[in-house]
Order: sequence, then C-alpha cells, then structure tokens
Amino acid sequence: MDRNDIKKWFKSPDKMGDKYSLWAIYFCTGCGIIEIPPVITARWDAERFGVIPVATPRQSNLFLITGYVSVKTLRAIIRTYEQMPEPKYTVGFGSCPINGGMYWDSYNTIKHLDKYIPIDGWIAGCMPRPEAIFVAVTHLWTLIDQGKAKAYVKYREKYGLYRKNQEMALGKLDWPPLYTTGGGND
Amino acid sequence: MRELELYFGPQHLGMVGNFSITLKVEGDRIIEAAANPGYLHRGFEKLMELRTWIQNFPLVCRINVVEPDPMEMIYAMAVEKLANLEVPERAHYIRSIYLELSRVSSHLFGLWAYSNMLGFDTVAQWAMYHRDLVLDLFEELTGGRVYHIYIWPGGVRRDFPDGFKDRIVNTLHTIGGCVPDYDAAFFNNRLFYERSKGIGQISQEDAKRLGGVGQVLRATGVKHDIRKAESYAAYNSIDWDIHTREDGDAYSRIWVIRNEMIESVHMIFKLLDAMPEGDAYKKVQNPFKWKIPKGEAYVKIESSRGELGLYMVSNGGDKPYRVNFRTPSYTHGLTILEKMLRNASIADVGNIMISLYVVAPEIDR
Amino acid sequence: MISALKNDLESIFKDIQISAPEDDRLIINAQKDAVLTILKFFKDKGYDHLAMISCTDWIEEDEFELIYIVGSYSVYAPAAEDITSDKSGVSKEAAFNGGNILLKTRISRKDPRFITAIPVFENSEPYEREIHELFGVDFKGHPRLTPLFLEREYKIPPFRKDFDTRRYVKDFFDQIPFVENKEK
Amino acid sequence: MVINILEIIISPVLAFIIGIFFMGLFRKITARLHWRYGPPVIQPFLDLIKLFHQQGFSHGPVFDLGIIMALAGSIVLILFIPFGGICPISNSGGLLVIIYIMLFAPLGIALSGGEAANPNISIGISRKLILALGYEVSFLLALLALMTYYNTISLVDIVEAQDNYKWALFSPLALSGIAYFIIMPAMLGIRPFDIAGAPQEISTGPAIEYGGKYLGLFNIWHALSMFVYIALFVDLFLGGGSNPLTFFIKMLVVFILLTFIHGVFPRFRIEQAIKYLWKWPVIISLSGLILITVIR
Amino acid sequence: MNLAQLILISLCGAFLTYLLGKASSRIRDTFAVFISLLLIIPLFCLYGKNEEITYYSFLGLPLILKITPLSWLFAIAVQTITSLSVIFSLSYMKGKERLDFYYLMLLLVNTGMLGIVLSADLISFYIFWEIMSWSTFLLISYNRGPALHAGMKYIVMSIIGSASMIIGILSLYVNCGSLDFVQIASFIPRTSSGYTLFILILFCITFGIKNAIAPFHTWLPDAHSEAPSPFSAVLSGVLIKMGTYGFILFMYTIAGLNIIINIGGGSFHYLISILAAITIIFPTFIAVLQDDAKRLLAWSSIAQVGYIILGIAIGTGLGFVGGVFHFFNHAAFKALLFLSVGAVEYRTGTRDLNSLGGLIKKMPITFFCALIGVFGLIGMPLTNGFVSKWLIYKALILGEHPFLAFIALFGTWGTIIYSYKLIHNIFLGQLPEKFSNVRKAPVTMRIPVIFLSLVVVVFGILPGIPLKIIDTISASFGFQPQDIQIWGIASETGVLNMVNIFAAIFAALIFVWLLFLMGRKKINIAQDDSYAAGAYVPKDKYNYTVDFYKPLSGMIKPYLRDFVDDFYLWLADVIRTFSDKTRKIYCGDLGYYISYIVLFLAVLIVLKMGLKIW
Repeated sequence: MDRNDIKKWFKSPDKMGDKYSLWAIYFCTGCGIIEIPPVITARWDAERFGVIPVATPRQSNLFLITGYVSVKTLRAIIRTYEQMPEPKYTVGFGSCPINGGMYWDSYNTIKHLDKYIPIDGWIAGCMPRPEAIFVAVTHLWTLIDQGKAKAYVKYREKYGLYRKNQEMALGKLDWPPLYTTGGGND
Repeated sequence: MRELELYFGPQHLGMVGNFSITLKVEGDRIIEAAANPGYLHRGFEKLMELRTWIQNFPLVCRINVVEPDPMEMIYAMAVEKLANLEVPERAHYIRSIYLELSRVSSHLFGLWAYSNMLGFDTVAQWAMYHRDLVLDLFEELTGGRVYHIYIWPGGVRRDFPDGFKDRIVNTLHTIGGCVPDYDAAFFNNRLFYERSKGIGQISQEDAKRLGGVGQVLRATGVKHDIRKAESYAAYNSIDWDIHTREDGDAYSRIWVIRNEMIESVHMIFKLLDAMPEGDAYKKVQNPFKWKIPKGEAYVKIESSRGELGLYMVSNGGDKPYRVNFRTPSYTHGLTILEKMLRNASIADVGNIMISLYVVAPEIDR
Repeated sequence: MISALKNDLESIFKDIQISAPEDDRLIINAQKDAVLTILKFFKDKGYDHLAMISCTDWIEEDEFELIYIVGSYSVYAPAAEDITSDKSGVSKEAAFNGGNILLKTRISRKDPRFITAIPVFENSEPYEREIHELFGVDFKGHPRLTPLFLEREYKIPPFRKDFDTRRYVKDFFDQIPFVENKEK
Repeated sequence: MVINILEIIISPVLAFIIGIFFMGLFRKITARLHWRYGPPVIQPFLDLIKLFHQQGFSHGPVFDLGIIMALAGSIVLILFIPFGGICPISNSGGLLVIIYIMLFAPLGIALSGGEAANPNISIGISRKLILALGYEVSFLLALLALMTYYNTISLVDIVEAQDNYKWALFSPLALSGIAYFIIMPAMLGIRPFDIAGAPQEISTGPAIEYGGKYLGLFNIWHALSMFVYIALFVDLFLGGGSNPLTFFIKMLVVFILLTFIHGVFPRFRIEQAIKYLWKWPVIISLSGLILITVIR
Repeated sequence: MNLAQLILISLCGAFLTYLLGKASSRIRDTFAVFISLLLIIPLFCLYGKNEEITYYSFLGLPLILKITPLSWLFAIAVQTITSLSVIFSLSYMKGKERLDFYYLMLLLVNTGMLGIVLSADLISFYIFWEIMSWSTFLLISYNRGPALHAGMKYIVMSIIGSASMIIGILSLYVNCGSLDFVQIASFIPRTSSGYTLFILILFCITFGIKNAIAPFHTWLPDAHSEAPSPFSAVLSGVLIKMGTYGFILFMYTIAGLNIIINIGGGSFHYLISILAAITIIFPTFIAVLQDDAKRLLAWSSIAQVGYIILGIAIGTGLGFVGGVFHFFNHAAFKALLFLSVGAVEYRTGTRDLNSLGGLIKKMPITFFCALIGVFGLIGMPLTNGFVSKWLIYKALILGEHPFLAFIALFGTWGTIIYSYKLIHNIFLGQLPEKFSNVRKAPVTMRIPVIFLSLVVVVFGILPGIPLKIIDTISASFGFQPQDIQIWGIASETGVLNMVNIFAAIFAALIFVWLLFLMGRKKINIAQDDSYAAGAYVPKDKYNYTVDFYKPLSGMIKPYLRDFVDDFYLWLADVIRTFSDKTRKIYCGDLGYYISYIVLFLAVLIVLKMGLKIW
C-alpha cells in the first residue's frame, strides 16, 4: 500500500485518489450482500482503506455486484451503473454473475453479467470470504495503477453493443441511451 | 394536485435486501404502499425439481441467506418424513444447538439492520462484530461462514469437534457479557423508545387475520411458537419460555427479538448440558441412486422469523416432484407491510420493514 | 381431536375423502365448489391460520391440484384425561395444537380457473397472486392479479411441468452474445 | 492593509484545514466508538482529491449556482468570525450580518437541489428548513441575550468583553450558552439531528444528485460549516482566544464532546426533533434572556 | 407644473383613457402607459422642493396640497409601481372584458394615492382616501365570483375605517377649528393627552384597517388573491402603505415625536409595536400553510407590513429609517413577486402551488427575477430588504427590546420557509407534462419584473441613495440624524458596509467558481435522469410539492387558524340576528316611537350633565 507515498500523490493524484477512496454503492443485488456488513464493520473495517458504502450512484465509484442477478435486478443494475460518474469500477462478487453459478439453469437469472455491463474483475466463490473483498480491492489498486481498470471506457466505446444486449434481455428500456455516440452498432 | 410516487429500494441505503416498495405519498404521509418483490426470484422450487434429493441441499440453504440453517433443517425433516428415516438422539441435540446458534446470529444481524436503520451505527457495529464471532463457530463446525450444509437426512454431517462445546460457551459468554452494554446504549435508550413506540402497530386480531407469525405475532401477545406447539429436534427435552409483548409495535418486536436471543443462549447452555453421547448421524444409502417413496409431506419449524413450512411431494423418483416453501417473510413482507405502511411517515418505512424482519430472498425464492 | 374433526366433516360435507395418515395431519380431497365452505368451517372451528396455498401440476392427469394448508394459532394445553386415557389415539403433540390440515382440490389444466379465498383468509392474496403468475391459474374475485415476481411474460407459466427451464436458458440467455466476440 | 488582506486569505485556508481535520477526526473517533480502527485522519482530504477529478453531473445552471453560492456564503461567513485575533472584516454589520449570511448555505443547497427535481431532495430540504426553524428559536434567543447583555451587535466587541477569562458561559449568560450547546448537533446536522440527510430514509437527501466535484464542494461546505458553528460557540461563550492556538484547543474540546453525542444516539423523527427543540432549549434560552433583561 | 395640475392631469388622464378605450383599445393601452410614465417626470423634478398650494376653499377651510420629502418618497413609489403595473397589464389583461373600466379604475386609484400623499389638510385627505377606497373596491371585485365577496369584505372594513376617520375629523374640527395639518400640529401639544390619544386611536383604526395590521387584517388575503395580478402588485406594493403613510403623518407630523414617545407613559407606541410584532409572527406562519401562490404572498404582505410598523413605531431614528426604507423595499419586491406570479398564472393558467413545478426550464428570466424578489423578502445580504431589516433589528436590540427583536428575527425564518416553498413549487422540481409547451413570459411582462429586480439589487448594494432621503425625513421629525454613506450606514455602535459585503461575497463567489472550474468538466444531463433507487423516474409523478411542510404544518395548523376572521364572521352573524330582532322595534306604532325618542334624549342629557366625556 503506497498511500503515504507523497511523491506519487503529486505525480498522479487522479489514480491515487481513485485507489484510496473507493466509495461503493450500496446495492444488495444478491445473497453476497451478507458478507458486506462484516466487511464494513468492526471485524474487518474496510474504511481503513477508504472503502465506504454510499447511498446513491452519483456519489460512488465502485460497484460491487454481490451475487446472482435476476432479470428484474439487471434493469436496476444498468440504471445504477449508468448513473455513476466516471471513473467507475465494477467488481462481480461470487460465482453467479460470472457464469450463472448454481443457477445455471434458472429461467430468471442472467448468466454472464459482462454481457450487459463491463466488469473490471471477479471474485469467485460461493460465498467468497470477506478477505476476498480485500484481495479484490488490492487487485483493483494494481489495475488502477497500471491503467487497466478501464471497463467504463469500454462501455462508452461499445455502448451500442451493450445496449443491444440489454434490450435483448429486458425488452424495451424506458430510458434514453446514455451515449449518443460511442458506436459499436456494427 | 400532483401525486408523488416514491421508490424505496432496491438500491437504497435503508433497504436490507433486494426488495422494493413503491410508495404513493402526500406530504410526508404514505397513502398507499405496494411491495414490489421479485428482484431475487430464481425459481428455486422449479430448480429443485430438476435435482436429486441430495443435490438439493446446497440449493435449499440459499433461499435465506441470513439464516440458511432452518432451511436445511426443514428440508432434511421433510425428506426424513417422506423416507421414514430415524434420527439419532444426539443428532437431535446437535441440530437444536446449531439452529439456536443460527437464531442468535440471525437476531444479531437483525439488530444490526434495525439500529443501522435508526442511524445508530455504534450498536450496529457491535452487533455485527458479535455475529461474526458466532459465524466463526459455524466455520469451525462446518467449514463455511455463511452456507453450511450441515444438517443431513438422518442426522448431521459430522459430530462436534473436540473442545467445541467450550468454545461455544466462551463465545456466548463474550456476547452475553455485552448485553448490559446493549441495554444501556440501545434498548433502554429513550430515543429508541421514541422512534419505535407506536410505529407499525398491529392488533392481535389483525396479526392473526393477515397471517402474521413469529415475532410479529408474539409481539401482540400470542404465545405461539412451533418449537413448543409442534416440537421437533430436542426442544421438548429442555425447559424454556416463549417471550411475548402486548403492544404489537416495532418497539415490542425488537424487545421480543432481544429476549428471544437471550433465551436462545440459555437454551444452548441447557442443550449442551443435556446432550447425550452416541452417533451423530445414521448412514443413508447411496445418494445418487436414492429414491424416495411416493407421498407428500408438510413440515414446519420455527425459524428466527417465524413459521417456516415446507410442502413437498414425491412421486417415487430420485427427485422431488414439487417443493413449496412457506416462508415467514412472505406474509410479513407483502400483506402486513403494505397494511402497516399506510398512513405511516416516510421516515418510518425502513423502520417498519426491518422491525417486521423481512428478508427479501425468502419472499422471492 | 383430529378424529373428532374427521367425524364432524364427514357428517356435514358429502363429496369429500378424508384421510388422517398421521396423528397431526388431516388430508381432505374436496370438490371445487366446496373448498370455501370447508375453509370457513375450519376457521370457525379455530383453525384460523392459513399457512400457505400451494399448487401442484399433475401433468399426466392434466390437472392442477390446489393445496390449502390450515393450522391454528391457539395453543391450548391438552385436557389431562385426553392424554392419559389415550382413547382416541391422540398423541401429545397433536393435542397440543390441532395439527395441520391439508385441503386439496383439483382443477382443470386446460382452463385453470378458481375462486379466491380472500373472503375467508385475507392473507391468501399474495399466494394466489403467485400461483396466478407461476402456474397461470385465474382466481375470480382477486383484486390485483398483477405480476409479482417476474419481469417478463412467458409463453408457458414457468412452474408448469411443460416449461423446460434448461431449454429456455439455452434459447434465450445463451443467444445473447458476448461483447468481445462480436468485435471480430 | 497588507495584514488585513493576508488575514482575508489566511482565515478561509485555516478554516478549511481545521474543518477537514475535524471531519477526519470525526470519522476516526466514531470508528473507535464502533470498535474499529478507522480511516486515516486525512481520509476526507483524499476523498476530496478523488471527487475533484471525478465526473460531475449537472442538472442546469441553478444546480451549479446553488452549490457555489452555498460554499461562497460559508467562506464569507468565516471572514466575519474572529478566529483568535484574526478577524478580517468582522466589524461590518456585526452578528446580524452573520445571522443572515448563514442563510446563504441552506438556501443555495435548497435551490441547487430543487433544480435536480428529485423528491428525496425536496423532502430533505423541507426537513432541513423545518429543523432550522426548530433550532433557530433558541439560537436567536441566545444571541439576543448576548447582544442585550453586552449592548452591542458587534461580535468583536462581544469577544473583547469576555477577555481575561470573563467567559460568557460562566456569567449570567450561562443558560444561553447551555441552550446553544444543546442545539449545536441540530445546527451541524449530526445525530440525533441528522434528519435532513438521513441516508437510510431519503438517501442522504440534498446530496443525492451530487457527484464528483459537486460532492467535493458539498463536503468542503460541510467542513467549513462545522468550523463556523463551533468557532461561533467559542467566540460567543468561551471568550474566543487570545491567539489561534488556544482558540483551536477550545474548538477541539467542543468538537470532541459533540462527536460523542453523535456516537450514542439514534436519529429523531422530524416532528420529534421539532418538539424537542421547541421545548428544552427554548425554555432554557428564554429564561436566560429573561434573566438578562431583569438584571440589566 | 404645480401640484394641483399634477393631480388634475392624473385625474383627467384616467377618464381620457376610458374615453379613448371606446375608440380603440390600442390607443387606450398606449395612452395609459404614456400618462402613467409621464407623471413620473414632474414628480422627480419635485425632489427636495417644499411646494405648497391652496387649490380650493371649502366652507372657509382651505384645501391644500403640499410636497414634503416624505410625500415625495411615497409619491415616487406609487407612481413607479402603478406605471409598471399598467405596463404589465397590457398583456396580462389582454382579451378580458371591461378593460376601459379596468384602466380607468387603476389610474383613479393612482390619482387617489397621489392625492393622499400630497394633501396637506384633512378634507382633501379624506376625499382622496375615499376615491382610492372605492375604486379599489371596484378593482378587487373586477373578476366577479368570489372576488365580489372579497371586495365586499374589503369595502365593509374600509367604511368602518372611514367612519372612524370622519369622527376624528369632526372632533378635530370642533376642537381645533382648522383641518390644516400645520394648524392641527400646533394645536395638539396644547390639548390634553387623553384627547390626543383618542384622536390617535381613531385614526389608527382607519390606517390600521388599510394597513392590515393585526386585528384588522382579515380583508387582505381575500382581496389580494382575488384581484387581478397587476393590481395585486399595486395593492400590496403601495396601496396598503397609504395606511403606513397615515401612521407616519399622524404620529410624527401631526402629533410629533415627543408626544408619541411620552403619551400614556410611553405605552402607546409600545402597544403599536406589540401589535406589529403580532402582525409579523402569525401571518408569517399562516403563509406557510397556504397553497395558493397569491394568497401566500398576501399573508406575507401582512407580515412585512408588521416590520414596517414595528420600525416606525419603536420611536428611534434608526427604527424609523429602517421602517420607511422597508416600506420602499417592500413595494419593490412584493410588486415584483406578484407580477412574477402573475406571469406564471398568465402562462399556465393556475397559481395553485400543488400543481405547478419545474418552470425554471421554461421561464428562466421570470425565475431569476422572482428569486431576487424572494431574496429581498427574506432579506438576504445584497438585497435592499436586508438593509432595512438590519436597521430595524439594530434599532430593536439597541433600544432594549430583545423580545420584539426576537419575533422580528424569527419571522425571518418563517419567511424563508414560505418563500422557498413558493420558489420550489412553482419553478423547481419536475415539470409536469401538461406544461411542456409553456413559453416564456411576454416582453411587457418581463420589463417591469426586470426593472424591479434591478431596484432590489442596486439599492441593496448601494443603500445610501434612498437612505439619505429617508434620513432627511427622519431628521425633519426630530430624530437623531444617522451617518449615512453611499455604501451603507456608519455609526459608532455598528457599521454596515454593503459594498464591503458585496466585495467579499463577490470575491468568494469568484473563488469558488474557479474551484468549481478546477474540477473535471461536468456534463449536463436531463432532469429525468435522476436517482430513483434503481428505477427510471416516473413521468409526472416524481415531484414533492403537495403539503411541502407536512411535519411542520401538522404541528402548527391547529393553532394558526385565522381566529380574527372567525370572530368577525361571528360578529357579522350576531349583528344580522340582532338586526332581525331590532326590526321588531319598528312596529309602526307612534306611541312607541315617541317613547324611544324621549328615552334617547334623556340618556343624552344624563350623559351631558353627568359624565363630561370630552
């Protein structure tokens, strides 16, 4: 952890700011949320690393998708993700958003979350331990440092494709497209 | 005159679980509330029809993430009933201890949610810390922090490890030692009283009419608990009390929860003392070829939220034909919540919801 | 207790089959039109708690089976002589609470219609709503049979036996492409 | 003249540093009450760095203007409040001007939130204004007691009159001081009065639509207002400070007391808060004012 | 041009407008604007002059017009507000019926008010007073329907006021022998203080009714909300201030400072101050409960008049300056607000605060002007309302009236509460679908509004301009002159330097703006793209306007009914039943009548002999 490295703060304040002030949107998408309270409370205390839960997407820059995503939740997830300001990071938590997990044959959960919104990293397991979240956070730090956590750029660039996938899964979306440009409508 | 439609959840700091309430508001009074579940619907009961009897254990505990253990228990009980399996005496005791530990952890979670809702972070953090201590016990016993899959048709998966009894006692003493702190900070706090007294009030008749169970019912003064009424596991062999209150509001419910938690701790001590020696499980036949005779079963137990029921039909195959859960949050979160929210203030939405102890995945399944 | 109830029922209602496979359980198969009356009868008898309404799809018989599970809130201590004398085979537990009553009825699968039980048990509202959504059973007189869980309309309601969820997943979710793949 | 300009520049900077430090300390102390380790004390500053390079969403010109106005109002307010001998323009208009400049911040945020067209924000603002109506009674009564007692409307004069340990808190004005301290959590918006931005009820109320630099400005405003209200208390009732250091130490003591209050209470409902604020603090401050008018 | 000609032009202009209206509406409109603007020029030229003219003699009593600094200030305010109102009327009243009549009455009211402030004897004062009252009545009930009821309420109270004035005039005539203000002023110190008090109370009733001070305010909310908006501006801005003018006239010109402060052991002016304080506090909170924009503003007018009277009645130079300045400011920002609300009503057809919203996107200029008006109403620094309120507060605090000061200051918070509601419910929040085609206000509506907001801001930053004039007035009444500078007020007890404050706020705004620009570039999003807990914003339903202060109003509503109005209604009811009963007295029998007369005479004789009242 290079939080106290003042030289780095002067060199790239944006990256350092992002790293040590990850504000996670509070959204209980699935059963993974059960491990979030321990993470933010006395036992593990994520606030040590600047990770705190915030109330609205506008204030956040980290989206932890905790667990399986049903079709109805997907709509809310897309809505929330689009309202987050850039730069924003998404982490899929648990096996289910990766490939459906144990609900691989359920008619109401979507199987691959990254078809609909871009994901920076995954935490595998059902259910992953709270330590896994810290591992993910440190890993995200590395990615930010190396400039690889660019899922939101991908979303902007291929918005057309994402939007098409979203509409395939959800039917017509009742909000206007986020980006008018950002093609991908090949 | 313009109508206001306000969404409470799913993405809301006051919402525990993925659940949504659509409120029709005038001023800051709620005229009409419509619960909007389904954000967590996975079609469990359908999926279980496609898996074998044993394969269903990992699935069934995920119905309620806050306390998966009663789910395992009820499924195991239903299978035992259909297959006519006997459970050894020691397994009954282990199951009871296990379920009561789960109740303690669940109530601590509820305390976290409720005090957090009222903006009382300090107590919330303490409760979550203590819950984690209980989860450590589970981890040692079963290997999993949240999902345990410990109860098995015909007993439990494995016996208590060496010295586990002492560790249970130690942990519970640690938690019990903080009860005066909790009381001073939270339960006897004047502001807690002000915020919860008279909020979400329901009369005994209404609670019965709308299908309230668990704390909702007991807070209105009905001494009803499945553990006493239709005793299962080892609950009959020890002496314990049902805690009730008269007023039926959020204050009473939270107090019932507090007293039940303490009662559970005492029950665990008693069960540990009375626990007989012997086998903790009975061997079942090869689970991959296991077929269960035709029949149907309705079993119910008392989870920490109230009456949990399971209606299961077998057509003699290696998979269940139909599974249907009766979860306590179902009526609480849909009918009773909607009724209580009418004419409530916006500030009390989360207060009422969490005092009803609604857990969204239980509703959606 | 259960057996007394059984006798009562048999004397009042004609077209029903009653079995008591266990001490605390009473299974009643009734005709469609008698269901509400029987439910009311139980409610008057003190069985005031509708635990759940379930539905089973018997596809081979081309019928839906609706199951009303009724219990009791009132907990009363059994009369002492009831237990000691053991005359009616009532076990201790069963006497303690009146047990569970499973009231079953069958409706046609082609035209699944039934009437709502809300007038008798108010909390049947969400159960019927759920059955409507997942099985497609229409409850007459229900105030809001709006979608409860599902976001989308399915051609076959998903809990029917002829709805193949694995096939559906393959046809629907797996058809949605990955964003990278389309790049090439 | 040069010193005056220097003071005008220094005092907001100082207030910013102290406010941000207080916010960090606030989180740290609360964490310790929670049995947690807590974030580093400079965490709010790190958050600010992040927020200022994050994207912001604007709902329109008034949305921008409102938050700018709120923060500008706070900065001007700092210039009016003596900070241990540093008082750039506090002789212009006295306490009455301070009371009025205090309005800039809530009105700015209210206007800004209004344009965002979110009912949660409107509810938050409605609560904030009602709450302000609640504490303003005792606040005004306390200020009037001071102004009547020292027969001046100038804050500098009031501070000077308390020189040599003649603190107002240990004079006949004690009742007013107590009332002021009781309502201070309401003014700062901390528990049990964090009703306006209750995250669990209305998702942080006025701050819902603030992201990026808007939230950064909002946080700075929050830090500054924390500074202002505590500094005002120190000036009015604890005799100010002969130099910035003693002043800061007095502020720190008051601040830590307030943090403990924050730690041990849940949140009021708005009606209860008003009922409370219109009861005890008003009784105390009113009897304080009556006492002052009688003994003068 | 002398004063008599001025009044004559104004009067003739009014009737000429009516006649021209018969020919062409366009000529009528142009002429009305022309005549009202024209009159401002001679009025301006009269600044600092002390002209006096006896234009007629009635029963040997001279009828005099006279201009003093006080009347000049009021006359300018009257004429400006009326002109702006006429300009505003051009598009607001377009297409309505009986427009000739409307303009006639509006200009007649103007003449009446000018006459009141310029007259220097009680007869002309009374005549112009009646002209004003009756034409006001006709204008209030212009819209018919409920307006007729409102007008009726107004005129009944007005007549009571006039009756009280008549009694006062007759009594003064009998005792003093002259109705010239100068003569009366020299007579008053020679008479007993009881008689002075009697006269003052009589006239206070008259002026109190016009001024809508606490127990006499009940006509105002109805009248203001039912009158056409441009006239509401005149009504609230200047017309009710004729009562204020009367107060000043009688308290300081006729009675004089010393008498006012010492009469009844100093209790008289203190009593008026307490009445003023009551007038501040209750209407302020009643205004919070209103859902009709104009009704809200009407209640707010009552409260603001309370500030004016409080400043004037407290009896210090600072207070007097503050009070008169607040009159001037209130005329500006309240007219501004009424006109803005009028513009909104013109475009949307409603002024119901529960059904409007989001108009900032459609009427930005109106919004900003209304915002400035609201800032003035609250008394934010950099608006003129701040300076006058500051003066009043300071006068109260230094005059050792902390409780009155508390009420005045607390009233300000009430003001914030209702004025934010006004702004929010009309302009902010979600725009309803049905108003998506609303266009911005027409030019003739924007000009007066912009002009008034400029007045509010300029006199807020440079308050010295009007304060100098007011200070000469107060000095002429024997108050201690204040040290007025162009940037504010300099006195040893507390300096108010608005330019300093302006510079500080401006610099801070620039600084924060730069800070704002330092951050990453913002992107503009649509109003619908707002947080809705993970859902998309429901159209038309995502707005919190209904019962904006529900938690508060639930608590205060039971205590804030207009008890006075209820009392009057009850009184009216009692009188009606009583008259029904008394009708039986007139039974037609001569014997009864004779006995009544004898009884009456007997009572009179007893009174005359036994109790020497006067």
